[in-house]
Amino acid sequence: MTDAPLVEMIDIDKAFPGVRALSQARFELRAGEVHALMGENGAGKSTLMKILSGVYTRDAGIVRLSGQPVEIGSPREAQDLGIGIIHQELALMRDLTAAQNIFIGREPRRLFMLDEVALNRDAQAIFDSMNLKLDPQVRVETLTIARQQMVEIAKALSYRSRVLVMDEPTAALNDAEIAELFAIINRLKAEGVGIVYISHKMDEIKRISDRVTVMRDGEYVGTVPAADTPIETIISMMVGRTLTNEALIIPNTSAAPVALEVRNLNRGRDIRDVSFSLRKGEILGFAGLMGAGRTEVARVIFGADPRESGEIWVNGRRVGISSPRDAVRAGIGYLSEDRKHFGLATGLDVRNNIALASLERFTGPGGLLDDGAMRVTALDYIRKLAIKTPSDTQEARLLSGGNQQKVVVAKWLLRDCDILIFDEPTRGIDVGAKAEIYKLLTALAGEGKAIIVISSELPEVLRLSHRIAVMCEGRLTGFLPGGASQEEIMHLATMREAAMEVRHAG
Amino acid sequence: QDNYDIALISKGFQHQFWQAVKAGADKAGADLGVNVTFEGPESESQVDRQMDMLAAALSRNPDAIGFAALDSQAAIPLLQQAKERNIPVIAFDSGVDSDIPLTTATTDNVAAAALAADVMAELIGGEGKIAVVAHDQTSRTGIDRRDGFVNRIKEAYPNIEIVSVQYGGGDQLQSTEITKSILLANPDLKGIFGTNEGSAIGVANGKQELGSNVVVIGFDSGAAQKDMVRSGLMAGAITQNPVGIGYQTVQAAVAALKGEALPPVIDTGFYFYDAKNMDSPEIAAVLYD
Amino acid sequence: MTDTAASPAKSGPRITGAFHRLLAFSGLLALVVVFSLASPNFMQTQNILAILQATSVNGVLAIAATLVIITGGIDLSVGTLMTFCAVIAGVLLTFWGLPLPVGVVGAILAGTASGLVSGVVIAKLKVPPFIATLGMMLILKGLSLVISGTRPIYFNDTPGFTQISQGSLVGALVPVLPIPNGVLILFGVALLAAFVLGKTALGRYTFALGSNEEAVRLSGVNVDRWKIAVYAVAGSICGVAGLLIASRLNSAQPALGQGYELDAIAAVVIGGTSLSGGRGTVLGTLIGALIISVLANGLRILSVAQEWQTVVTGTIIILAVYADILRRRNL
Amino acid sequence: MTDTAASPAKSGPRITGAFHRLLAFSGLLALVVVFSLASPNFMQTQNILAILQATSVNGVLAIAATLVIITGGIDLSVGTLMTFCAVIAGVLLTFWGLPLPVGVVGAILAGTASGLVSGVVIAKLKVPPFIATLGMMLILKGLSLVISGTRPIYFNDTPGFTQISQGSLVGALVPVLPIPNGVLILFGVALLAAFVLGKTALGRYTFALGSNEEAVRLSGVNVDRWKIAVYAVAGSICGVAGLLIASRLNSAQPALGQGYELDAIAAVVIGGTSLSGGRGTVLGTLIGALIISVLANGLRILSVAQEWQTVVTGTIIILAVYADILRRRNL
Ligand SMILES: Nc1ncnc2c1ncn2[C@@H]1O[C@H](COP(=O)(O)OP(=O)(O)OP(=O)(O)O)[C@@H](O)[C@H]1O
Ligand SMILES: Nc1ncnc2c1ncn2[C@@H]1O[C@H](COP(=O)(O)OP(=O)(O)OP(=O)(O)O)[C@@H](O)[C@H]1O
Ligand SMILES: [Mg+2]
Ligand SMILES: [Mg+2]
Repeated sequence: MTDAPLVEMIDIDKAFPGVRALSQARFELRAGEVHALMGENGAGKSTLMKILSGVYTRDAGIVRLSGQPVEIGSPREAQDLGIGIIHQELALMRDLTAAQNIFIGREPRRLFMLDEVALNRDAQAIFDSMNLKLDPQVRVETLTIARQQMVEIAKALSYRSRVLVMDEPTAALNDAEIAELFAIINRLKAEGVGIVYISHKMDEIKRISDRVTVMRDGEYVGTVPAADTPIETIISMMVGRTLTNEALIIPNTSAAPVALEVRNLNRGRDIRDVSFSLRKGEILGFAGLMGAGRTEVARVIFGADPRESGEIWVNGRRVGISSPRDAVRAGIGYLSEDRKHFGLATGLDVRNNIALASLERFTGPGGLLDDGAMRVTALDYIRKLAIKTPSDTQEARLLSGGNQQKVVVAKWLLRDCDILIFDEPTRGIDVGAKAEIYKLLTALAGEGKAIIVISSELPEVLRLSHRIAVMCEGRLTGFLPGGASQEEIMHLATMREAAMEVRHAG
Repeated sequence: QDNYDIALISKGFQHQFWQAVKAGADKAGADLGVNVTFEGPESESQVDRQMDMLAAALSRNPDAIGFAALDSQAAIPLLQQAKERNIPVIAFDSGVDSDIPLTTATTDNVAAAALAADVMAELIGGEGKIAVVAHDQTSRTGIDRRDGFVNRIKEAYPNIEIVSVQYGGGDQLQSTEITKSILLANPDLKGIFGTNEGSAIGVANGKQELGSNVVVIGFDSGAAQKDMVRSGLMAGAITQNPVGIGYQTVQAAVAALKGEALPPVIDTGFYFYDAKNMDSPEIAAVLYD
Repeated sequence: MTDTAASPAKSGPRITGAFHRLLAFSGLLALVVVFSLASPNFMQTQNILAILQATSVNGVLAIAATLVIITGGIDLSVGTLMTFCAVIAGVLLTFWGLPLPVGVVGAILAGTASGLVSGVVIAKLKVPPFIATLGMMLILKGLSLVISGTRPIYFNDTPGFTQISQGSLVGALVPVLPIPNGVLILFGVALLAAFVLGKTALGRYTFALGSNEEAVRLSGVNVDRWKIAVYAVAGSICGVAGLLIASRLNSAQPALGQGYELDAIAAVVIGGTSLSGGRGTVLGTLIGALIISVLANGLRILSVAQEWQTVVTGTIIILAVYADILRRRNL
Repeated sequence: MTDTAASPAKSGPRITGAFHRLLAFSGLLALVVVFSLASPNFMQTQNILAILQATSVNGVLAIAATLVIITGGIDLSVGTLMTFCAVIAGVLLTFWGLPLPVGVVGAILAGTASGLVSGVVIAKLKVPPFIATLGMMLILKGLSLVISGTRPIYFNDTPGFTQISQGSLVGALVPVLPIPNGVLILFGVALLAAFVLGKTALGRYTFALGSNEEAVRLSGVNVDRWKIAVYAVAGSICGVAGLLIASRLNSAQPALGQGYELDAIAAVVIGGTSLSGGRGTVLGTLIGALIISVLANGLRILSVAQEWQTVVTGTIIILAVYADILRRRNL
């Protein structure tokens, strides 16, 4: 084959009602390279890749595959051309099993019957090649997002494409699986597969990618070699300014009153005798591997799932929380890790999503809503969090992934709870906005709010937490002071069934 | 010969009885050289839908209207309109509590059902258990035929017990199921009366599927029912003269338009038929397919 | 929800709403034009009023159904609930000889109560709306027959009663325009419902529930309470429909009502409300209901044979909705 | 669907399926026990056969509806399509005097064709299933009347015809057990449908479509084609139902059929199939259909007054489903 690049996208335009998603966007991918596509939320990364994979049709521009101009009219055509994609928003059939999801449309058949045995065997083979322990016959619906993400990856791999687009594949993963993923990527690379890698996790870029292309506001900014370009440069290309990343200051909250205390929480195998307390003005980070039980702990405290035993005390009073409503009444807010299913009312517009948890605040006599006030508030948060949307009445589902996440964050900021639990708050959020959100959380803590941050990104935990709780297999395996080392965390995170060990937390 | 436009609003449409009325009306239309339209609601409970049909008919400015009221009162305001616009109204099948209709071409359903009761009593020897599968619990015809039958039995035949009255909506299948459960619940049942074509056929079906030998009396005719009577599956049936009703309704309308005087009631009569008499000319004339 | 990413066509709710209105209107207009050309009798005041009158009951029921459908639910009981409320009015006014206002309020409260029951069964017992309201449909149907003694209850002793739908306040003021009160009531209910949906918390939660109930629950909202409220309101509206039909027939017909839910839901869907919930407008529903009755009336005016009427109706319903979809796509 | 993650109860498809079966069974059993105790006539072979016979038509329709509902769609036309197919059989056999097999095949093909039309309207024109099948329901109803000349078509000239549902092959072999062929056909169709759903690609896509249509499309599957196929298969099954009912009544009754769709869909939902698609079992549907006919039969055997029959039916339908839900929760 010629030495023409595997993929060339030139001067691509794409507009949506009220939004110019792409203008003159450009991208190039060589065989056997990992090419990172970077940009702020709403920069147009996903849109560009959806055009490449036949989901959207471009308004203008040229797409070449190994030098040949191509029209990619449908996902099927993309597949036939050897282009595979892992979509940013999970696109799984929740009622089907993992194996059935992976091979949908390409089921092994015997006569005119499906060959379930072969199906599950093949799926298992892929999981094994990923060192992933997952039962091919488990229904996707019952999996945590992290595992659903792994299924998506397995599915993409199963296509054996020569171009593989990964749109924020690690957003839901933590270091362990990310390591696995990177191993896989390197293997594919060796096989000459061209990989487009979209991520907001800066550290990953250096680790995995050969070249970096940066987009801003739907336009091409530039392409640079990953190895010898400092992260700061890339970031400034993305956001058009240089970010100052101020270090963590740990306030002394030992004197502050206890805002939240959890005693001997239990729920099946997911939560085993979890106890901890959280002071006003403190940010408690929760670290752990996938399935460690952090989300489950949060959901139970929030009353989203029933608890088998355990007490929850808020501001020194024991509270009976049996539903999210009780929790919110008690001043607890919970931002779910799964925005699509538990966070966003995708059919509603941005304004109403932001106000959703605080509607009564805008409700006057006779249940009358003050839309004016809602609008003002919404616009205020759109500005504060730099939410990229044509207007506050844009339907939430039409926002880019990261901007959707910002909307959910705004919802809880507006609710103004004393105790805030953020589960993967910066999932899919760009560096610039991340910094903003970090500032916000720190500020909130400064105002005396008690905050729990669950994150699978250790740097984030370390960047934010005044104190770090580590979980493993549903147990709290230990607390670490802020600024502890990644090694210490991983040690506790992998401490299976061992005795609880508490280093005095500052 | 001026081409009159006559709108008939009936109680039903798909049922064979109403189709027979329609046939009669169409025939009269052809004979008298007038244009006849015919429509009726889905079921005999949809009084308001019938109002809409009547209203639409009025908007059409017909020369005359034939109306078979589902409810004896609901239509009065609309009939009032017709009167104000000098559109003569002929009632058929059931009357209206009003003097607006110039005449009513109808069958006395109560008397007809009573006749069925007499025949039933005779056939089962004046004693035993019987049941009724009626076509409707609330419509005029449904009530009249049920009560006509039930009351006659109560008055005249003390040794006959009516163990069950159920309603199959005139739907053959539903009536079949009902009949089967009645028969299975009362093994010693002697007779069943089906109050309209659908019910009667359903009853006969149920009897056949269970191989029972219960006495079945039907109502109305139609090809299937006629065959069942002929084959003896049905002991016999009461028939009205729907073709006659349709024909005479149109005839009366035309007469009214011509300014001729009309009798207050045109009794179109009813007859009992069985395998023996059904081929006699006067009966055959009132039976329809 | 699922097909969004692929269809850039779909855009903001207000816009979609606006479209639907326009489109549904255009479909309605097309019908009106055709029929007017086809028959001189169609565009007569008398006939227009007849059409509106014919729309009033189904329109009100459809509005009730709209609220429920926007929450992502369904209400199969609207038809028999209407009848039940009519029967209650009959009991209060005719059997017990109470004054008219009592009957009116009683009928509406009966609707509210029954709606509450459905709501509780759905929200608290978590029975799927289809089953819950199917059950209610049958229960109410039976109760109407039981209470009324399976015969119509006439309102002859309550003179004012027929005025509720047949009288004409407008006509009293503007004799040339004898719009029946039934029609006014329809529009009144529509305005009210539109207001509730657009301007009140209840309305906002109605849309939110249909959009993503779990997300609403996790926002600390008392989902159950609002859901129950929606069904209760829908029930009250069915109560109004009950009064309308009873007044129109000057009687409570206990056997009436089953099958009416289909027409109501059809009007809602033709009006552009999605059965999967989260979106919909009252105006759309009104137009949907009008399309249905204009069709029925027009075909009758043209004295199309009844069996063909159904064929044409079916075809046009599909075409109307298809046209709607086309326009939205070509944006 | 939204609340799944929150309810750990729900687990693998096989398990949930198993539950539904068990539960629905328990509901059915409860009814049977009650009625057996209440009336000695209930547990008679004859009556059991009567119940099965009574289930056959609605059961077959419900199976057709199940397929469509699992895709997340709905089919309101099953009832009138059944009638339409019966009429076609009448035309072929009685009007044109063709041999029995031709009539059988013809009726089923008529179903397939009509299903194809619905499928195309839904998949290609993107008309919502509710509207598309509502339209088809009306169109087919009208056509049945037109074709038949609004009168029943009898099969007297086709002697074998009544055997299709009323004859008893089993009875011929095992005289004590005269199971009517109609019942065999019902179970045959059920087995076939279960096989298609469980073992074939069509079945897999049926579930996939109902689970997340967009995801299926993004996976490069020809969504439209499979969707159309499902409606076509459902249509063919309605054809079988048409033959069953025609054979039972030894005639094609053109006016029959409307309203039957509700019973069919009810059976599906009682059987634990979710109207939001993605999950459901044929066995569940069968049991749902049986629950409905056992109720009807039992109440009649006890000769409960009809108005009360509806009340009781409504209540029990709700309770049955609620019990189902309770058990699932308490897991
Ligand atoms: N279907 C759509 N309809 C309308 N606007 C859309 C649609 N899809 C994307 N957009 C808009 O296009 C712009 C680019 O979106 P895109 O998803 O490509 O951003 P992104 O770079 O992937 O952002 P993120 O990092 O948050 O995923 C955003 O402003 C988004 O709101
Ligand atoms: N291997 C697994 N397969 C399926 N479900 C799992 C698995 N591991 C954990 N879970 C589910 O996830 C929940 C516990 O994991 P949870 O998501 O709460 O922890 P986490 O630390 O937040 O992990 P994640 O980062 O994936 O959210 C429980 O509901 C458990 O059933
Ligand atoms: Mg993106
Ligand atoms: Mg988590």
